[in-house]
Amino acid sequence: MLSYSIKRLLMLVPVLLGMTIIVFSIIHAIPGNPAQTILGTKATPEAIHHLNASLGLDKPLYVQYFTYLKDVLTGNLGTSIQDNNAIASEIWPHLAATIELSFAAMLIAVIIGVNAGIISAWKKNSVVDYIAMIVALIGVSMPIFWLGLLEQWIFSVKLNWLPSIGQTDITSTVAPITNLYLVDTLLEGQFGQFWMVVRHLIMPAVALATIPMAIIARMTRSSMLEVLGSDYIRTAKAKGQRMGWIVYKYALKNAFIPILTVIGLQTGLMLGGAILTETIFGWPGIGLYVYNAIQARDYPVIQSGILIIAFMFIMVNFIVDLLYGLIDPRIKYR
Amino acid sequence: MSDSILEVSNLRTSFFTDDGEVPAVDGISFSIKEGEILGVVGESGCGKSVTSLSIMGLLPHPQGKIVGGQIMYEGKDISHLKEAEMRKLRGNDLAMIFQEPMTSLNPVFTIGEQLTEAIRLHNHMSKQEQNNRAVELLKLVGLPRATELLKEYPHELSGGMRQRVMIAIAMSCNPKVLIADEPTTALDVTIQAQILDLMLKLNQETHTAIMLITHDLGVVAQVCKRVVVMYGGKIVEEGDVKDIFNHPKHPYTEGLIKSIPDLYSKKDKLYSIKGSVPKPGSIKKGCLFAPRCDYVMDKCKEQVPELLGSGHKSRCFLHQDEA
Amino acid sequence: MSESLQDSAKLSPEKERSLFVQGLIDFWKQFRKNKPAIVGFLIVLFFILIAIFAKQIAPQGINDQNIAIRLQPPSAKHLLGTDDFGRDILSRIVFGAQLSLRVGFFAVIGSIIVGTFFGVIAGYFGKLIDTVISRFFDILLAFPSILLSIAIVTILGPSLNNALVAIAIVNVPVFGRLVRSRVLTVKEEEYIMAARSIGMGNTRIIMKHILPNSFAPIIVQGTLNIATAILDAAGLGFLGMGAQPPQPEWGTMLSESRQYITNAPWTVIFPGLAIILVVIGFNLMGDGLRDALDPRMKN
Amino acid sequence: MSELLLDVANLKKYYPIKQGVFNKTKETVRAVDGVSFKVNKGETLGIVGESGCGKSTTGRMIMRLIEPTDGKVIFEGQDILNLSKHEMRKVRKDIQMIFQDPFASLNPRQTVGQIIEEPMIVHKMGDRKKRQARVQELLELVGLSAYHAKRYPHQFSGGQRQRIGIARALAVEPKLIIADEPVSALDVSVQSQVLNLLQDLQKKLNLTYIFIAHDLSVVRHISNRVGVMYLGKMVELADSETLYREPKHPYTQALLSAVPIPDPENKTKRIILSGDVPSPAHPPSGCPFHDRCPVAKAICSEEIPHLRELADGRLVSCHLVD
Repeated sequence: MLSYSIKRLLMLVPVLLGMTIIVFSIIHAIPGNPAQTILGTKATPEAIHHLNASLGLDKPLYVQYFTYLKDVLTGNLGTSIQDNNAIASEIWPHLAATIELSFAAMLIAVIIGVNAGIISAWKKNSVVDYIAMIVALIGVSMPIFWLGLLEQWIFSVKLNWLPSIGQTDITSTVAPITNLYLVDTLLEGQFGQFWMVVRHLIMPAVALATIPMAIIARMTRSSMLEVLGSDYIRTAKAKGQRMGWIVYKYALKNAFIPILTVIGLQTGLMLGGAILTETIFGWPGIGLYVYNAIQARDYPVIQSGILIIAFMFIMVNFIVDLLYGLIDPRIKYR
Repeated sequence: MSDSILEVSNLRTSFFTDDGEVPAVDGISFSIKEGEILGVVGESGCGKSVTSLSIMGLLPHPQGKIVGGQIMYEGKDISHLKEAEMRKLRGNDLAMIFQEPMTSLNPVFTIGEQLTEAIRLHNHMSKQEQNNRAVELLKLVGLPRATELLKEYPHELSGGMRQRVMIAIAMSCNPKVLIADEPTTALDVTIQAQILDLMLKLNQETHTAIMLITHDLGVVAQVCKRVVVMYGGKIVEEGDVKDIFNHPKHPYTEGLIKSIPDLYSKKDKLYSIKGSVPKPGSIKKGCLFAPRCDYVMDKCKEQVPELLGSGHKSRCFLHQDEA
Repeated sequence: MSESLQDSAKLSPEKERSLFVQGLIDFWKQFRKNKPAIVGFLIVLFFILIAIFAKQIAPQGINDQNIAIRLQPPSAKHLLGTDDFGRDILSRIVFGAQLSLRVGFFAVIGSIIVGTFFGVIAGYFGKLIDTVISRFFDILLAFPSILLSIAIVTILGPSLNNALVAIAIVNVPVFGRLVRSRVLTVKEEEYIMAARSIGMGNTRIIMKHILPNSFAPIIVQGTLNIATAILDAAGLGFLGMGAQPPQPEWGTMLSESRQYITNAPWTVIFPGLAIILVVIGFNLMGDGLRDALDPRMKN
Repeated sequence: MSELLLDVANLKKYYPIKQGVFNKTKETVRAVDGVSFKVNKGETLGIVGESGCGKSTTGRMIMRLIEPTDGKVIFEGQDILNLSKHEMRKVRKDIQMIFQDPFASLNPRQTVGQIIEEPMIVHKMGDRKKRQARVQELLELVGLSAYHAKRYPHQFSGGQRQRIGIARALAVEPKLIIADEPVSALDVSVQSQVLNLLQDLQKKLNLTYIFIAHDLSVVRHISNRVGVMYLGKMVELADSETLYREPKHPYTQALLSAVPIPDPENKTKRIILSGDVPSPAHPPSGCPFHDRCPVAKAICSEEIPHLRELADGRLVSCHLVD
């Protein structure tokens, strides 16, 4: 198991390096003069020269890359062009907001998706199955930015049930400890504020959860159906075991291996989807941070945002790989 | 026939597919006596496995269905029993082992978990008692290192060992009938000999009746007392193993026996049955074997013969008058 | 079995081609049984026809503006209402179908061609070349797809065509991996062993044996990916990184009119419905194709 | 009859098992470990053994579908292991293979005609017309009909597919055919049809067979000489009459006695071996069979026995046989 984990960890190295190369090239692959592109056509030659120097764009490419790599490894993500702040110092609150949102969304997606898939497979071709699968089909086909807009229109504008925008009410602030607001409000014992944060979280989390939930439900169903048709399930039935027990205790563990893969992949999709959701709901996460940077052509921020999200995605998949080892006893011997 | 523990009469099982109803088992009757070993022989698609799944109530749902006949277990018809009732019999009175030992055990649970589960289902025992019983069972089926084995996963075991574990699971509640569906087909010859030996031993020691389903006439000849030969969802011949091998009545049985190469003497040319096994439902009229039969007569193509005879029965017009 | 063969097999050489047709008919029979797939197929067909005959169908031009009638609710004259420039939303959605389908088809075809090429090479030749290609796929797949598209569009500049290119690039590893694993499976089949034992060369084995047997999953995945490509293109459009106004791309339309959702919800609802409908169509069709083409279902 | 066609000498296939963080070769699986035998023109050599004994690997190495780790394969006087890819292709015309699984060994997307014609295209034999005429001829030779050429494999039964596989192998007029479990996937009633066909073809076309199978009765029926393999090694090789009448190696004896005989009167005492075949990654010291051998002596665990010729001409690898 340990050897397996170390091996997986070592396999991450080329992927992480490749990732930095791609992120690094975002600035350098821009046709023409990057500084010109960043500053726009009205920029003075001095300003361009200055930016070139400050970004190190006047040095040979490989030197620039290694400088960049060294910076990233030492936690230096560069400075924002908009406000000249060090990106590393301002990125955590954004990241925390995205983690909170994604985590909530994934929780919704897994709990509902897995159960819907199990019941669909168990009661194959029943009304429940049909309804679940139609809902799932609509879910995978959903443009989540559209769903977000409709949610806002119905639940905020028309019904006035939920706040339409932001992570907190404008009038109240949460004193940041970890910057994960749900945790912070609980740590401070501010249950009213906790509830306020939850209310803000519901709509974006549901919007973000839609596609993964649908995909997980479909995957669970097909994976479950395959397991339920296997020889060892027949063995369990031949023992005289109850179907409910077979499904939840016995088959789920087998079926969960491909489901886990999907959950890992969907986490990445969600981190990407966050850019749409956060834009719509004004959620101050890393997606909105990147979106604003794109609008302002703040390339160092774009780079760093993408780097952080991709890094998180890789780490999630790494954890998923390790979880395989826990579920599947055969994996240790591979 | 009062000592028969399981009596199947006129059982018909069909599969309902997109192309309509396909009869897989078409009116078969046989019985298993207490403590005997009955062989059911036939080639692929003859309905022998479907018969066993029908008895166990394990037909694939919803395609497979028993559409007629009775399965009497200890005098009670179990062919349309409620699932909850059937569960009490399964694994307890009726147990089953399958062809593929590699896939019949759940890969993500230990041998111990899977074995004690079977024990726990039909008995009230403490954890310790369950464990003791599991160890006892593993010893019964001739597996060494029983205590350690309980903590191992199926992939750490060889095919032969897994089949022994499957037998241990099946024997866990001292079943009255053990249905073994091609239990040695996936195994090598020397391992097959071990497993057959074990099954004979268990039959003698525990008096569990065994219904041995196989395509291998050699296995039947060595293990069984009585034999049922199936072809196209019907029983074509039934009788004592010696009668069947020495004086086969049905041309199909005769052809099967003649087409096996002999281990001890070399024949110049093998006998072979012409054509191939028909798809279920493809022959609508007459004896199903007629298109492949060397002795085919006109009426074979029109009418289906009855299974007739006393003791040694056959379903062939050549032997109808012997009844 | 053999009898039925003899009955139907008295074929003359001219009828040789009809066996291929027979294959298509068999496929269609499988596909037809799947009602959801037919629904999907009809939805897709519907949008394709709309895109082809957009000029004839659309009541008005793409950019016929009339401020006097801005943000009007659906009426007999404007079935789906008008937007803030007084443009007919129905007409814009009809023309938008051209853009969305174009992005979907061409992005996916691009990724299939490139992905298949690398996938076959990696899967068939293995060793170092496989490691290099697979690692490269891993790196591309390490980015959430929409994020990578954004990164690429950031480099190329925002436009519908660049969005198309970005989506195509992002999907290359999807097909690359699919084809690679398919090749690895097919390579181990006995008929490939048989082909090698005959003395057949690599190119012939790949072209004649491996590719034809890898086709079905590519088509299935391709259909499903058209759905996600359309969604991603709309998402990029919504973020201002895809089609640019006044192009009637559905995502772009949503982004233009999102501020009017309170007083003119139709400006948001209908473009979104168009997206979801066409995406459902491709998803249903892809699922149906999978069921019909799945080799495990055969025999 | 006794003209030498194929001489296999000390053939080996080792697979390294890589493990751990740095993919170090921790152990070696000796799938085939020094197998030698000769095949004469016109005869059938049977190779039997249980799964994992290396019999299929041996067959595939002769065709270089798997590259041997070591050894010689001398076909008609030349060592084909030294041939270049191009030269090897020519040899492939002379050696053909029939596979086990009649469902997997035919490309499902080709017609039967294309399948049978393909080897001729690869070896540039004749023009299209001649090839198609030959396809028809071959189909009839294996007991199918000319019109079957336009059908797809899935329209045939298992036995018929195996006939197609045989026709494909015959298309290039090979001298040697390696048949790897050609009947084990077939029903009993169909199996004998295919065996008879193989025998008829051998007489008609003067073919040489290497017949690899696990079914001892089938091998006996078709072979002139039989080799028994265990754990990557040949343990006994003899004339089939001699071998089956009086097996010398304890493994051969056990193997033969384990075969269920389709005769209820048969009361031969069976030798039941204990345990499983050891993993080829950890073969026992000395004789590979000694840990399961009912008559093993001390020497068996110490020294590896070599295949040696006995007075009656058979080859046995056992310390205890004279």
